[in-house]
Amino acid sequence: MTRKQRRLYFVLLGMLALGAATALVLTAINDTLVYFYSPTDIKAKHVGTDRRLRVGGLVEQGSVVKQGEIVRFVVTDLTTTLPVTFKGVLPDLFREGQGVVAEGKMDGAGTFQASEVLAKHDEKYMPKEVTEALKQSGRWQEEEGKK
Amino acid sequence: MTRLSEIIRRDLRLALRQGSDSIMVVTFFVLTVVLFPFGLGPETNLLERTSAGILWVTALLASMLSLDRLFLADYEDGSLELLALTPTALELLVIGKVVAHWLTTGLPLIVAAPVLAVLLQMNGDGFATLVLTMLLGTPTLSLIGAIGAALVLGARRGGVLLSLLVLPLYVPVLIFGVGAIDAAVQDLPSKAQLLVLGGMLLAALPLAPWAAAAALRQALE
Amino acid sequence: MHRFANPARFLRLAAAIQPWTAAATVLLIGAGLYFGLIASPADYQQGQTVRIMYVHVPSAWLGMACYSTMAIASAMALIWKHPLADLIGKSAAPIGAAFTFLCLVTGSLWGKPMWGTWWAWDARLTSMLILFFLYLGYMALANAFDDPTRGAKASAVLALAGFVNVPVIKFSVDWWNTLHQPASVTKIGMPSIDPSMLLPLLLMGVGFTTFFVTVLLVRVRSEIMASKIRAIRLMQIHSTPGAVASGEVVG
Amino acid sequence: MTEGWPSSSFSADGLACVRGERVVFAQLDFQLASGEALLLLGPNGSGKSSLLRLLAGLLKPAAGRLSWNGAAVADDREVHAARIHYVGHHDAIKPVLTVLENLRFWARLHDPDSGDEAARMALERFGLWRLHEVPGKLLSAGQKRRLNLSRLLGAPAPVWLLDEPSVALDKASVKTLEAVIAEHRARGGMVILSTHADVDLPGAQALHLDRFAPAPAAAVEAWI
Amino acid sequence: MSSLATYFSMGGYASYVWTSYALTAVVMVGLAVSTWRGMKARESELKVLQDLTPGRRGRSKDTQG
Repeated sequence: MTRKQRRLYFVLLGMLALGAATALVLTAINDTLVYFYSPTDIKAKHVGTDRRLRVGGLVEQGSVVKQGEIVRFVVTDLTTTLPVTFKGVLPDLFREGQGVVAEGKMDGAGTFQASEVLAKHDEKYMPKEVTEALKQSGRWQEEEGKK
Repeated sequence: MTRLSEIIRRDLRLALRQGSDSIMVVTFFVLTVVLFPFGLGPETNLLERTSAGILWVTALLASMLSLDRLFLADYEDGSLELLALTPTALELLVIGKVVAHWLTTGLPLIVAAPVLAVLLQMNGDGFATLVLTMLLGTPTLSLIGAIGAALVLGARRGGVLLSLLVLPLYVPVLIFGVGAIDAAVQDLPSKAQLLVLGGMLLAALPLAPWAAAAALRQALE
Repeated sequence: MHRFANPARFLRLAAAIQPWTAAATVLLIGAGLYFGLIASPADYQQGQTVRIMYVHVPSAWLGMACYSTMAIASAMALIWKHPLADLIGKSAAPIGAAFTFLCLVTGSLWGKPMWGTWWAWDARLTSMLILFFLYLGYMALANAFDDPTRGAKASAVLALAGFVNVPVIKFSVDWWNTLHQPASVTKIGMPSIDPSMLLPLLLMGVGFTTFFVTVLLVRVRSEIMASKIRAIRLMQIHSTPGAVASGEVVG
Repeated sequence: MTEGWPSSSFSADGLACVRGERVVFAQLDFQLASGEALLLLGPNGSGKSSLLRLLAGLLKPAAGRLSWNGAAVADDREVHAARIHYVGHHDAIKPVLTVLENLRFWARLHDPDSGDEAARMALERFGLWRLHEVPGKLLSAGQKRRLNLSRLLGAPAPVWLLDEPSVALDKASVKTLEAVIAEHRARGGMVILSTHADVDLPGAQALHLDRFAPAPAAAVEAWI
Repeated sequence: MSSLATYFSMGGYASYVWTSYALTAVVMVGLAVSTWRGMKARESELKVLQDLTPGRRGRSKDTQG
């Protein structure tokens, strides 16, 4: 084998490794890597009470109940719902119908005890008047499903 | 290929006769991990939950500890010039040195990790995944580290600089290493994370020696 | 004598462009501030805090654009050995670091009222933070050698290694955690952002970019002069034998 | 080893070297044929070491070209590396390896087929065979230098690039080195050598590097 | 005046909005000033050196240009 051939061989080997690396990563992505779970995932997995995890979804319309410092609301992914309790100050962006990520644990009664609630805002930016005009003309579409 | 084995044998022999490096790395690993229960309190739940993270972060720091020696000794005594003048690809020699480095530092870490996992009360389901992630992850650390080690040759305060350069690049390995173990402990599939770790190793295998060899040539100019 | 391109041509070009970019910067940012702070409405959900976007988003753009500039300059420096490319890389780094820092801080100031936290270990935030560390590493490495050309070459290799790694880091933290909203302006044709808000954002974005170009040009000029100074010093050392001994070189 | 090297030529054409941001030398030419030697002369900083590193391939010339039998050396770095031996200022000796291990490593790296016999002959030639099991850390400066020089014989290469090889050597060892160089040239090898002390190279060409130093203004001009 | 006060209060988010803008201004102006100063310092240093170096007079227009 001449040096030129050997170099070509090395380059091909390197390309092969890179190709295989890409293939592996793509397979992994297809295996769905998720970080926070939807209420459906949680129902399906029967998560234990000792594990901290994150739940993401939308705050269900009309579900927010405030009792002093304690807030109760329901997170939905439009198929399954999960009741959440949280004690603390909510972010200003926390609204019904908006995306939310809660971190905490499940309790024995099937309620999610959040120790932290983060609002997830969408990529829409517009003045109030415009959204109202859109709503009146019926072209306004509420956020559907979770992000 | 004989040259590759020649340089691996020589570096292993050097490590064996000089001794200290492997033992120091493992000692650092063990000592630092043992510090965590003191810092976090002996609460079993907390230790169990954080064990994957603690082990991986500490292993990462430990493998970085010996990194600045990777090329420095050869650089200082003129061996590196002669290595660069060997009638073969410098990239191949870099691979040889990285292999030797991994055998003397990465492998002992992998052996020590399960023992420490027991001390940290890690769920038994995670042990196999822990070893597997470290088998896939620590060679990647050595490979990426080789780039950093080659870059800081001749720099002022090279050792500190090295950690600044290399640690940000270690983040992906850390994320997927810990992610895989956490998933395994929770009885979730960890295949995806392991695939990504393998992918990163495969990508680093050609790219890192190439970049490190380029850096070495710069250092010798 | 050898194939070094003439930096004098660059200096002439820079001098010609510079007043225009500087003027454009003042005008664009001035207009951007007017539209951003006064003439644009508040957001339907985020209220007045949306105005932070007009400095936050352009900072983020520039933080990433500077790194790309550095990586491209580094590749050119390594392939064609053009000394000007080294200087561009070295000059761009502090600007990029400054804007990445701004992006992180203004993001934090925006996140506190809106998300309810100063800092979240979210994908975007974390990858920006790592980008900031990459900048710090680059600058530290570029200045860690006694011979500035060696520093330039080493940091060029680092910039490229980092450039390969940035998508990997991005991908890994994306998987790791996600909270930040997707980009608003990338959907060509139908930005989900109202024109009244898009205008100040774009004005500021372009203004920040011309600011970057202006500062970069001045910094490169400065670096060219610095290397001239070193060259003259070196010439004095080597052309006057014994000068080193009598200590008269250090001027 | 016994048969000679094929007749070849090694030449430089318009070579320029920039170190840091300074032009060290420019427009440097030389031509060397089999059996010839080139002696590099010049004051400190005139670029003798830089030229040797450049010839070895450790440095890239800022301009000009190096050729071997008319073909550019830069085309194939590995082929060029196979035909040179470079002895620099550092001795590249590992303190924990024995003399023989040190030499054998470099010999086998240069030529994987090189045998123990060649290593033994090389060490004997430089008077180090009786120390072959002694670790490198116990060697004196002169012994280290001799060990480094014995690489020249451990694996053969036609071109020797020697940067002040006589440093730390006693008179007898310098004589040995001269004899080894003479034999190498007799077999058709080439030697390029820089020295302050006297190494006797009969019939060597001399290259005065200070004559290739650029005018002071030009040195700066390159950067302006 | 009260409309101005409402304007500066930024719907209650004054501290966040104004801090963001102030910080951006400080960093950008600081970057511009330090860059400009560094350039001027090197320019004058180079001038001094070139005036000291024989045969280099009259070339300083390059550096200004």
